[in-house]
Amino acid sequence: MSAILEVRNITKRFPKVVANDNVNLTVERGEIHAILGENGAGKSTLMNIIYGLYKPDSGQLIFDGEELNLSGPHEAIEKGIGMVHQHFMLIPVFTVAENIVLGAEPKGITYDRKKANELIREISEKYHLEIDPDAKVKDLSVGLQQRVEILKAFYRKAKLLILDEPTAMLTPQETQKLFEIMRELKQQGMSIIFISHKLEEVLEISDRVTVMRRGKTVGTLKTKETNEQELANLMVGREVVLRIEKSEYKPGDVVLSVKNLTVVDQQNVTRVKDVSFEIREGEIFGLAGIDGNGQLELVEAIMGLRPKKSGSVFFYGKDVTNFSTRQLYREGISYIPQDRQADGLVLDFTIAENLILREYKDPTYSRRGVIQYKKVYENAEKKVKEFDVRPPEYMLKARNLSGGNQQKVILAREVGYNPKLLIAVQPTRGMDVGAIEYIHRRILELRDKGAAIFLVSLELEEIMSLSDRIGVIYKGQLMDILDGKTATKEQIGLLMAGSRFDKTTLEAR
Amino acid sequence: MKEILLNPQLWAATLAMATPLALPALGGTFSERSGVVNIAMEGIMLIAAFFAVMFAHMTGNAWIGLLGAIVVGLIVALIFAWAAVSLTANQIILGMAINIFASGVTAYLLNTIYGFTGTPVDTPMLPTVEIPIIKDIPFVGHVLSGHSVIVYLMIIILFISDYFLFHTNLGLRLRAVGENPEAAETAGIDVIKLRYLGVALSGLLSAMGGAYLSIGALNSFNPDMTSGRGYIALAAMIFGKWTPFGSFGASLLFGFATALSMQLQNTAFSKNLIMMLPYALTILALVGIGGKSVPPAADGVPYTPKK
Amino acid sequence: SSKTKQESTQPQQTTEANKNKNFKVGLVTDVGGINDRSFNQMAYEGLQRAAKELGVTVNVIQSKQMTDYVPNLTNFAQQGYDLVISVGFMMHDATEEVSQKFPNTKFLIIDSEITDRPNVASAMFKEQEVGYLAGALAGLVEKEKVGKVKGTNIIGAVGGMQIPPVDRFIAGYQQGAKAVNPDIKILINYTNNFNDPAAGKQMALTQISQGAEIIFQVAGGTGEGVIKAAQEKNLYAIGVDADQSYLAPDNVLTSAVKRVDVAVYDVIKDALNGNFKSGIMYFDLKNNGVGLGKINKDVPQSIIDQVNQLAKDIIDGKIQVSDKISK
Amino acid sequence: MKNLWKELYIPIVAVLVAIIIGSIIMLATGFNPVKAYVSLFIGAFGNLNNIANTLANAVPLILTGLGVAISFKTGLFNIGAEGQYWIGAIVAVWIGYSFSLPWYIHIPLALIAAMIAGGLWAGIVPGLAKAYTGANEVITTMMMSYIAIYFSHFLLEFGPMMEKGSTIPQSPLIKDSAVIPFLIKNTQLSYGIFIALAAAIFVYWFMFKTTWGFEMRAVGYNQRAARYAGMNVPLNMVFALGLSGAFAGLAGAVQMLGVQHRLYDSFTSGYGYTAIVVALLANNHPIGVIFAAILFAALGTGSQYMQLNAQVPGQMADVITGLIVFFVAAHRIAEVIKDLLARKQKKEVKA
Ligand SMILES: Nc1ncnc2c1ncn2[C@@H]1O[C@H](COP(=O)(O)OP(=O)(O)OP(=O)(O)O)[C@@H](O)[C@H]1O
Ligand SMILES: Nc1ncnc2c1ncn2[C@@H]1O[C@H](COP(=O)(O)OP(=O)(O)OP(=O)(O)O)[C@@H](O)[C@H]1O
Ligand SMILES: [Mg+2]
Ligand SMILES: [Mg+2]
Repeated sequence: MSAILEVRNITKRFPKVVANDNVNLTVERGEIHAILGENGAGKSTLMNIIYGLYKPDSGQLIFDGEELNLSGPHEAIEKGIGMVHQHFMLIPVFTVAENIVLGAEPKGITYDRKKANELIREISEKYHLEIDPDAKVKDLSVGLQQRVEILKAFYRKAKLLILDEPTAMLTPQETQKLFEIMRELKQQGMSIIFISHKLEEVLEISDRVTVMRRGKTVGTLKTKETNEQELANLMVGREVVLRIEKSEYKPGDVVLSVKNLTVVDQQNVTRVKDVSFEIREGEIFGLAGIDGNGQLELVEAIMGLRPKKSGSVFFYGKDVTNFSTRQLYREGISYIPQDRQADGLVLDFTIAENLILREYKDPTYSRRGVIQYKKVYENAEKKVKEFDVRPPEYMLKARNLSGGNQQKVILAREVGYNPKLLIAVQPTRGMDVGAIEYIHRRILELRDKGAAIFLVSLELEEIMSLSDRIGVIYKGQLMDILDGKTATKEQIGLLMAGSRFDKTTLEAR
Repeated sequence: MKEILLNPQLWAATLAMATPLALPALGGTFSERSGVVNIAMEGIMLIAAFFAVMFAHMTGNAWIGLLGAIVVGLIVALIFAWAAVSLTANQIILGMAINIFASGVTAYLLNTIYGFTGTPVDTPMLPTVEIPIIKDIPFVGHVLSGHSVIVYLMIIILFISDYFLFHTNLGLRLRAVGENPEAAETAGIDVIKLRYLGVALSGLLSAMGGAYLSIGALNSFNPDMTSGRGYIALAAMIFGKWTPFGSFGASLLFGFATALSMQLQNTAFSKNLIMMLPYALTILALVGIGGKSVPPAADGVPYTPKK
Repeated sequence: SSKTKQESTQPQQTTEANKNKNFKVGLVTDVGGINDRSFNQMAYEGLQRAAKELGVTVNVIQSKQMTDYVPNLTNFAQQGYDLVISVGFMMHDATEEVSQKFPNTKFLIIDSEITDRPNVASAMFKEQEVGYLAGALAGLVEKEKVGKVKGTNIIGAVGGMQIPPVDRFIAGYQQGAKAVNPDIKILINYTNNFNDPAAGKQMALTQISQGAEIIFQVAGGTGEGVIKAAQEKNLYAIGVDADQSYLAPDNVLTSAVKRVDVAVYDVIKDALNGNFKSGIMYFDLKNNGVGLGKINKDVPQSIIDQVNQLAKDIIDGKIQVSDKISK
Repeated sequence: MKNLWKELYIPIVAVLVAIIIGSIIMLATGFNPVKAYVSLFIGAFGNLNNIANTLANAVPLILTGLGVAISFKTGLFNIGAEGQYWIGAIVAVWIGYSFSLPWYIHIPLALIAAMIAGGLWAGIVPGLAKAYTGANEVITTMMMSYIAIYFSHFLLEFGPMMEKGSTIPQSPLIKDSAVIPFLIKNTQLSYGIFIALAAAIFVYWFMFKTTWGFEMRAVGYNQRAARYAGMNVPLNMVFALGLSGAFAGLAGAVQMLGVQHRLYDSFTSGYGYTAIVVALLANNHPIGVIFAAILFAALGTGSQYMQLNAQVPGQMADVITGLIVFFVAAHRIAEVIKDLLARKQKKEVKA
């Protein structure tokens, strides 16, 4: 039997780069084929070509034995190609069902909501992906949104399913669940292309791996015959340090102290319930938890971005409960928000301007209300070099940077001023191993200089490898605080799911 | 005051003044739901108002006049769509350009075709409709019956619009395109085609609004006779949160305030202060109901298909 | 022989025609533009008639904004136009300014008084006089319950904006109606717009709902809606500026005609023949500068006679019509 | 050189297309397009006086355009510059005729008061409503615009600002001490042009060089990021709308003190609406506003002259203006034409 998909000599140029340079790839029937590559290696571009979104400049696609000449995604869908995009292709104000059936609604002129819901219930049962078809997508957690994306592909009865970084925003549990589904699909004979930056995931789920670097395919390996280090090296083209060495834990004074903090949202639903913890100098305090359990509300309340219902916050013993965001920054707090594009950057500002987005009123950069652009550019030049922002042109708009480099700009801004406390939410989301390595190194450097770090992440791996102490949050409550050295994945996983394996630890606190 | 509110003419005028706002406002709902801000509605109304008279007079049939107006309105809308959607030009500038053009071209045609005495007196008008039974109910009859047929068409279109936008597959797709064209495209939807559809519908309904002014309420064309209704319709649509019934409601509010200011002019107040009423009431209502209205996410943003 | 005759007369005609052709008249409209259904349009018609009948060269600039007035008048003057016409009181300041800079150019301004310039003529209309007759006619029709009127003894006037020419019409209307029918009630409304017939129609319907049976429109394009409303409700409207009886022969009671076209034509003719006179020229009932248009067939001769008598009295100075509206 | 051509050919082709289509229309209706366009150009730039009048017409457009650009740049859609212009004009004229002061106090006082008034008109109702109830500023500024115009009718039509003893609804003339003198005799160009240019430079400096401008732009581009960076978003919105209104108000004042010298009863000035197009054509850049305003002013003065010298009726001038603006916006039509030509060539080569 022939392969389900053959990619032959595909080339795709964009104005400034060759995104795909003579790419070849074969996906066999019923296999899970992983594709690895650094940010910007050309993975998504290739997938978009297979899905009919981009037209290749040259090359051929053979799908299911016939040559494809796609005029758009609708044809790809018709042929049986489904794709879950790296960036969600969802309409937040639509319901789950509307999102799923959009473009392939149940026959008729009228939108048949009943029928649509029924069809969705069917497939969601079949694949064990429960979801409420009438929920609005904007009210769903990221994990559930991911689920909607996957259901969208299933609904269209794909023979080949492309998953472009589906796990970037999933919790470990959700990832495992996705893998189960993928295995089941494989059993049923479906072919899957799986893209991820997480090597251990690739090793766990795939049959074969193709590695891309700078638009070219550098090789296809059998998963069983390779390992993390080999893949990482192949990807980056050099030796990569996968495990970062952490220096000794030497906690100092208490920097941040949160006492009995409770936060309710606009609908008066309690999001954070009576949370208390402390972070000390030279310490990384990791907050683990499944997405949507109050992490964001907690951080935003601390940062003065959200009203607190009760409780107080102290910074070096000073009551900062009612400080504004700006006042908190002035105290020496830095903040890397979760969503770099929506919260962290003004995409239409230059890199240089984004680097002073908080500090523009600082006497270093402005005098009597006039910004000293010479100083701003000097600073930018230095930071861009120091943090290896590529391309190193600070007059470029942030919009024109890749996501990884956008994150570096935020990092440069927040870490670059030597804060006393850094609050980092999901600092490495969607980044490749090289970039993650870099960011982690900077965070550890900061800790070693004596700063306190509050790390919020959905990646258990990240929390466990960096944190000195780990708090676990579930439904707005801090379940427990564990020692970073001794805590196990299972322990944390259970707490994240809401079961207190040891009540005494909690009460003793 | 009670006397004024009990005057059926107040309510009849409300409906009559609301109609040429509601039609383009409904049209704008379609266009903006598909992601295109159509300021050109003002100009399309004006052009349609002229051609409605021209075709009606030429053929002696007001219905053909209406049809002709709609065809011309569609043509202008499609030209706008071509530049705004296919060439991704700035929608506001384009709209303004069309409005300047419309004001000039209609006055020019009026002069060259009809001379100074204006459009012919024997231009037929669209019929008015007396609703059986209702027309004989004292107060209600005066308010609801006896309007131009376009008023009733508008009501029917209102329901169809709501149904179309929120209960049909095509409506779903149209809204998807205005919310997230990229997502729509990956779902296999032709974004460009649907945006053309949205703009075309706004052209069609604006044209009807224009025809209402020239051969519905009257049987003549006057230069600039739309007097900014296309713009106010846009405000009504925003006020109505981009929904058909909301747009209609806002148009009614505006029509009511205008009618009320007409009734109040002969009272002790300065007439010019009273004429502010429609505008002031609109602001008050907007602020009062917490006027937060969220436009379709991709409203006004040109989209270039990826391939 | 006919051939020779032609040959002999032609040169003479040509020189005459040349002389006229070399006489250049420029007309600057105010921002209302030629299609205002009011004085700009009438002035333009007078100009066209002069071009056709006198053979003078004419040209028009329609001002887009108020700041165009001075440049437009200046441009005509600079290009050697013999007579430059400003239409509307809004151009008063501009005409004053430009006429001072170009003392050799003659100017005519419509609807505004400029008295102290030897090169400026002002054409003023006694709209109040014809307004008076229209009002008297309406008052009598109400009083005697003529034709479609039921006798509510309420009449109305719908003005465009509250500007002097409009108010003069309405002032006369008020006085005329009161003079023949002291108990009559007169509703006065303004639409604040000269180009919104749809609003004019609703305004008229509003007056009708308040009992008005005859409505005088003084609102340019907006007024067409007033006439339409009267037609729909089968009552009466009174036209303005031009004879508007043709718009709805059954329902237009009469029209208060203001012969801006005649004024323009006459001044052009005078200027062409070297008879240009500066200062204010009044156009009134006496010199047929204003007058009633066609009177509706419903109106009995007795009423027409009474109105004609009033006209005579005004012409003879027995009745003085004020140009101010009384509250 | 080649690069410059690359930059310029698209707008140039766009204008050419507009000119060609305009020509077709003129030919079809019996006018000489060459004569028309020549007089359009001469009318706009043909001699010193015409240039002066063009610049004079550009002054209110620059100032209102700046106002609109400020609001657009900060993510707000102030389409009520027309009303703010009227309010500024009203206040400036009132101060102009009510007080007797030395000119160096009188003029600045009138200008500043007009700016404050325009700023409050936009900042108080639309600004606060937007910041605290989320009321859409498109509606509120538009409505406030109509209210301002009726307010001026109220003042002038037998109201408190009507000239005593006159029947004409206009204000008294402002005192000589409040008049901004003409720069070139026999034209409409006053020293107001320098105020407009200075304003453009000020706005450029303010928006791009000061911390306040930085904040306002940040809020405009990304409210959330601005809030996360510790900025006060509602305050910036109110201030942005206020500043926007202040420049529209200044436009009214400069026009009154420099050109009209009194307030007339009118429907609209039209500046507030043209300003929107001016700002957008300039991509909301203050310096670009100057050029976009001059383009529109040139089309305006030129089209008046075109009526005079090519006998093209005023309405046709609007038609052509509309076409030019349309094709400048739809400048990508140049690419379409290029593609068409290329395809044709290919076909020919094949054949
Ligand atoms: N729309 C576009 N226009 C221009 N260039 C693009 C566009 N999309 C992608 N590119 C270029 O193509 C390259 C490949 O991008 P692509 O998105 O395929 O990378 P990727 O491998 O998916 O990266 P990641 O792992 O971060 O998702 C990018 O580095 C970029 O230079
Ligand atoms: N629409 C576009 N137009 C021009 N350039 C683009 C466009 N989209 C992406 N690029 C370019 O592509 C490069 C990579 O973009 P991309 O979003 O794929 O980054 P990435 O490395 O995949 O980021 P992420 O970490 O978010 O996956 C950037 O350098 C950017 O300049
Ligand atoms: Mg990417
Ligand atoms: Mg990618």
